[in-house]
Amino acid sequence: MKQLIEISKELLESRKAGYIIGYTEDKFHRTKPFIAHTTNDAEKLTFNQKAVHNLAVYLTRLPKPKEGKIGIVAKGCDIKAIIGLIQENQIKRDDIIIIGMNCNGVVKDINIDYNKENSQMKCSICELRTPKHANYIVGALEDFAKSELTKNILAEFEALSAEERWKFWEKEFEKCIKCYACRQACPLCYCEQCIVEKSMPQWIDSSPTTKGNFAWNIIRAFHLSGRCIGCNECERACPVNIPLSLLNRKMGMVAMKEFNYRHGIEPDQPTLIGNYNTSDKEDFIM
Amino acid sequence: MNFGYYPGCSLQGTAKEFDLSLKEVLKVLDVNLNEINDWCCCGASSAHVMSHILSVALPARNLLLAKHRGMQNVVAPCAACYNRLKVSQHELKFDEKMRMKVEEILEEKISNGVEILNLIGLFQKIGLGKIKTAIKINLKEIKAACYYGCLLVRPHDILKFDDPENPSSMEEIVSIIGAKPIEWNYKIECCGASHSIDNTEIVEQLSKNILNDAIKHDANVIVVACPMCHSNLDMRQKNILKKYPQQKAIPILYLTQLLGLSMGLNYKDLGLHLHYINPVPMLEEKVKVEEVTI
Amino acid sequence: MRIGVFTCHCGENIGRTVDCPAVSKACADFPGVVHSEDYKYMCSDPGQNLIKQAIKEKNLNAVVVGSCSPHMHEKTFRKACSDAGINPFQVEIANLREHCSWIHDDVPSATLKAIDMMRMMVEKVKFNGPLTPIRVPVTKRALVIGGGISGIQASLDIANAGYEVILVEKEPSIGGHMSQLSETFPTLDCSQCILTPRMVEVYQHSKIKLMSYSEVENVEGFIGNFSVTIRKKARSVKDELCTGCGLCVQKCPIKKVALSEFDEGLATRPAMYVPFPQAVPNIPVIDRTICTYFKNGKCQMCKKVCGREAIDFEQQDELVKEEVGSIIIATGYKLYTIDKKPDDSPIHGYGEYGYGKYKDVVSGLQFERIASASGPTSGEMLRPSDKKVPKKIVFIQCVGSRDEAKGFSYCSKICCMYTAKHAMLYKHKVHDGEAYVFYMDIRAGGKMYEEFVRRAIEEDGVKYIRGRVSRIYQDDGKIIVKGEDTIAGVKVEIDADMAVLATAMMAQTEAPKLAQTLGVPYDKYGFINEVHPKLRPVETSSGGIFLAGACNSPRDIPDSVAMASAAAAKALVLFGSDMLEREPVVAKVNEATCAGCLYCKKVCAYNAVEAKEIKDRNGNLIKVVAYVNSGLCQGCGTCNATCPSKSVELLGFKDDQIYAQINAFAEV
Amino acid sequence: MEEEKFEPKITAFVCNWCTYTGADLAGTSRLKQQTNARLIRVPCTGRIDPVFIIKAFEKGADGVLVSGCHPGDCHYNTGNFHARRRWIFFKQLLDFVGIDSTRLYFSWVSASEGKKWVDVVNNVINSVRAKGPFLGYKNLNKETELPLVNKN
Repeated sequence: MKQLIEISKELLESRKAGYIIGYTEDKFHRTKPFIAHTTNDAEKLTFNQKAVHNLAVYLTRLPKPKEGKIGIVAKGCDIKAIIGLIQENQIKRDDIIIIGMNCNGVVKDINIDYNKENSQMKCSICELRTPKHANYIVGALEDFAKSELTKNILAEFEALSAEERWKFWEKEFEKCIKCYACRQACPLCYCEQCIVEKSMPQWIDSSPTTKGNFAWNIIRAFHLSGRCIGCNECERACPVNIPLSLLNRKMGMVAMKEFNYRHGIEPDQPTLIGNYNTSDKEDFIM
Repeated sequence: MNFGYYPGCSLQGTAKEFDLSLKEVLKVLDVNLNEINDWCCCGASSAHVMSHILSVALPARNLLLAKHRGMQNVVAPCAACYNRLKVSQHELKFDEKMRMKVEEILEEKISNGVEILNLIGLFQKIGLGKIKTAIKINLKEIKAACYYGCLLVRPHDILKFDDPENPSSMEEIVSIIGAKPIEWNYKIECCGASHSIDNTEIVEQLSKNILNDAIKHDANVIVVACPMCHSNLDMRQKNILKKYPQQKAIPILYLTQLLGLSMGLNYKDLGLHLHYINPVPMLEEKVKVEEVTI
Repeated sequence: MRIGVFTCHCGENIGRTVDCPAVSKACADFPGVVHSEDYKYMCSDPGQNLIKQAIKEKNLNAVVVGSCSPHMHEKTFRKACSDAGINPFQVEIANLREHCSWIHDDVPSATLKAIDMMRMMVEKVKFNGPLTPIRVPVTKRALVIGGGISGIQASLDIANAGYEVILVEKEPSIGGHMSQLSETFPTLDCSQCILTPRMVEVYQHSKIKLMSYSEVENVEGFIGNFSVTIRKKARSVKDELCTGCGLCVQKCPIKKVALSEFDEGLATRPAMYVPFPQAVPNIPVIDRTICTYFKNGKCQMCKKVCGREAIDFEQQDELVKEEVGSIIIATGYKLYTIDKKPDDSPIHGYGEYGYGKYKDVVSGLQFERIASASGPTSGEMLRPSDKKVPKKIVFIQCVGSRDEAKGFSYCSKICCMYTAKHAMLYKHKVHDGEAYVFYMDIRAGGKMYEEFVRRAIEEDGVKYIRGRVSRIYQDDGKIIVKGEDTIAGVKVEIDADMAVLATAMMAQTEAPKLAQTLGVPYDKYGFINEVHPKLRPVETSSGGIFLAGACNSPRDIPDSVAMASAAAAKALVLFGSDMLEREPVVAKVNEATCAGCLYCKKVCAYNAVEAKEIKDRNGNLIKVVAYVNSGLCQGCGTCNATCPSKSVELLGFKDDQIYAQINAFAEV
Repeated sequence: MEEEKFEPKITAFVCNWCTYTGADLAGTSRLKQQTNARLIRVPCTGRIDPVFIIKAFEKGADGVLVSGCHPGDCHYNTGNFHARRRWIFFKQLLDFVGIDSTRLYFSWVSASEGKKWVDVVNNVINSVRAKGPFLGYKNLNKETELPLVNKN
């Protein structure tokens, strides 16, 4: 990680970067988000296969530095979120310095060490092990046998009847305690006031009733339709283990199938929602 | 380049020279034609007056055969064949009932998708540029009256080929090989083909008008892309000359023959000896065998 | 909240299938309702008075009326209520007639539905809140685009009403196609003679600012407040100095190079030219493409002879900004020229007619020039090729019109008439000549039109042949016209001396571009669309922009003039008030919660949403938010639905209003 | 209640310029239809937020119909295009969580299609009636003791 630290030091020293959003290791050997303000801080920066968090989430949550840009350590997949934010006028490319990390896959749970079996599903289908759009690219690629997706979860799930699907989600959403960890962990949930906090009218019951939970989780997924970049942080953050990625992946499929679109690939790419095509499909409209 | 090939009856009989010259020319342009095996009548002239369904089913069968051979496109040099194939394809596309009937007859689902090309369309596909490069002989003395007749360009909403009232695609080809297409008035007048057998009177009258207008605008050859046109203007010309002594003769060439000449192919290979009005004297006078750079 | 509910029987219309008294009674128990009654005709004066009365007595602050469709009487009831002191936007209509009584038979269920509908509206109105109509000032000046007869008429009408007009014409002179015509049907009076005075009037009118040889470059703003950029093309002549003596034109040595646009290419014009003698303004233009000075810096003859030193070779295009409140489009038409010019025309058939190939096959407008006293033959009937008098002439109608195969499917409307006129003019000048007309149908709808055509046939002996022409070709000096007579069912072959093609009227080539600049829709032919074909024929879908003449569809002179006056009237209605009132149904942004993702900006069809920077005292950027320009906002609410945080709301259809409706239906 | 013949509740969100006017036309032409639908008028389909639809279901609708101008006819030029793209996602999302196409309907009905409107409405009502009440939400309502729905 020398390279990472050197680059960071240089950036901070020269004040090219006001601070750097990166990872560090705590005393339990868990890799965690860490903001380096000084060159000493920079010494603490690290990157490894436990560097799970998508740090892009902090770009819209932290105050802008007094001087210099925001430096950020990012995996290829995380950068999609950064590009997404650029597409949605949340940040300017020139205001950030991306230190892209060559990635050999990350672990499901930061409390355990990495091995092929416990790598995240997104890693098994990763196309961005070498980051795009980065100012620097750091670290070495080791050959990484993609653990193939064992089964197509979506297809399996869609085989169920509408009633069965409803039952499934009823059971899942029952658990939801409306802690909004999913929202907080999501790099693309940057609204100052989330719709769920809007009363007058209260579109979504804020009380954790199954009904309100349905509304919340449906709308959350809908607001991320054509925007979710699949970092899966929401699901990881969920304390009651609702399979949120199922919803997100479904919407991702729709974006792919109907519009051949993925969010966060190119900064100047027009967004899906907010644009239209006169030939969009409408076979479902009477 | 590869094309499917539907010769049709004429090119095996009265228009043998058309078939010959086409193949010779394509050889030079290294384009191969894959003949549809076991092709049958296209339903022109007889079928489509006797039985509508038959006139659609016959071409449909040929197109199916082409599809089985995995052909993207089929060249039908004979304008009548071209016309029938196109019309049939069109009807099957837009007439649900008809399609079902025909599918029943052919015992097979019909899927349009084979592109049908007439002679000119073929050359356009090959690319006029490519043809240009194959030119060896100077034809600048040749003043050609391009005669389209009816089947090549009509009905326009089905064929969608060139301007039905004032076509010009043949002139383009003729001029790129260095011959001079003339401005004349009868390029799409009726030659009477449909009465070719039963009422030669009419045919001779109509054909004579066409020949005369060409001669009047001092053409030294009439160029055609249709066996029917050819037989009427060439074969019938004999009688016309007999009937009207003051009438001048004018040779009738297939577009492919003219192309062949410009490529320096020999008369025999192009079947120039198979015409009633012998073009050779004219050609010997007009065609200068010298290297050209176009 | 003190809500009054009023249920209308609409005579029997609602009463028959909806038990109005029951509805009224049910409504009385809705929370917030302090008054409920039903009446035979709520829209009638007594009905409205009931409402006003109730408002006063029970001091209501919101009203729901159960009646016919809001599209019928919403305005009526809003008016009534605001007269009685309620904000008009605190009024809601439940559509008990079109959406209930008229579509159901079963009284009980219809009544239940009616009650639901009323409840939904009662709940909605609770959240309406007062709104004030948006008032925008009106700039009382008009821009008229196009100086043909339509533009001239519209300009004069508006100017004579006392308002300023800017008349923009792209050619060096106004007058348009009408100035090219010889005589006009059905009266056969000379076109120039009736037009020229109008042109002069325009020129001298104190309220009309004439900008010839100019084009509209850009238009911004909205009804009542357009700001227009006009390109004044370089004339190379200082118009303020030029007296129009015409010496420069006489002396210009480049005489024979350019074909005269005005004479439809039948004559030539100098490099320094005025389109025609009666041109307005009578100021020449240098055609820089052919002028020797501009080509090789020599000559300058015009400069030498000009006593006023008005010639200015260095002159540049200048961009002029104008503020106007209304725009009238009167760009007219162009005639379809058949000689293959695929580039500037969507169709290019009819090569078989030999237009452009044979000199003696001419278009309708060319024939006008030949017949015109001011034309190249000074009115003598001579054919272009050899200047001989054509003894046999053939007129062919519907060339390009009513022809789906090769032309446009529409009818050009004027050809039947002007062909009859042409034939007549010909016969009047060549008494022993033969005139043939090939036609499909004769469409002579209009005052004295049919009579006119009959006159051509019966008195002047023009031979009308019903049928199309297959081809025209030249045969030793003759123009051979081959066609068929579909009535006699025979082939016809006429060896004429000349043929005149009544070619289709088509949209100006630049029309679509202009339409885009103005943001008005146009049809597939490029004609500008009216907003309603029957009831709003001179209005476009964008407020304040009106239509006149052939830019909308083929039209003859009387129709164009009528339309021009109508458009002028529309503009004047606009100018009648100082302030413009618009329904306040517009979007509003809550800047506190807006995250500035600007998806709303992306979905807005009117560019009404812009990014707005919020800065602190020291000018440091705090954040970027969306801002809605209520002048441009049309109130579709797409932004509202798109906004993930609901930070933009559409007044009149706010989330809480709709929520209340959804709620009210369910809680039965 | 339960014994009673089930009558579905249909909430319909319609745009002011095409479908609402089309429905007016149905009225003026006295085209009879069933009484189950309640219309909510919005300026444009572009205004229709998916939360409306969820809320309608929450509040006991057995079916929801959304209708507006045909593509190209939108009074606001592009509103319905943006709406359509939203629906492509939302429809499949709802289907995914178990609110399938037997509950949620979309249609284009122009101001001149009074007849079409009647057919659309009747079809929706019939197929929802055939499908039966939407218990999914109704049970949740019971669970959360919100006012019971559907006891007309």
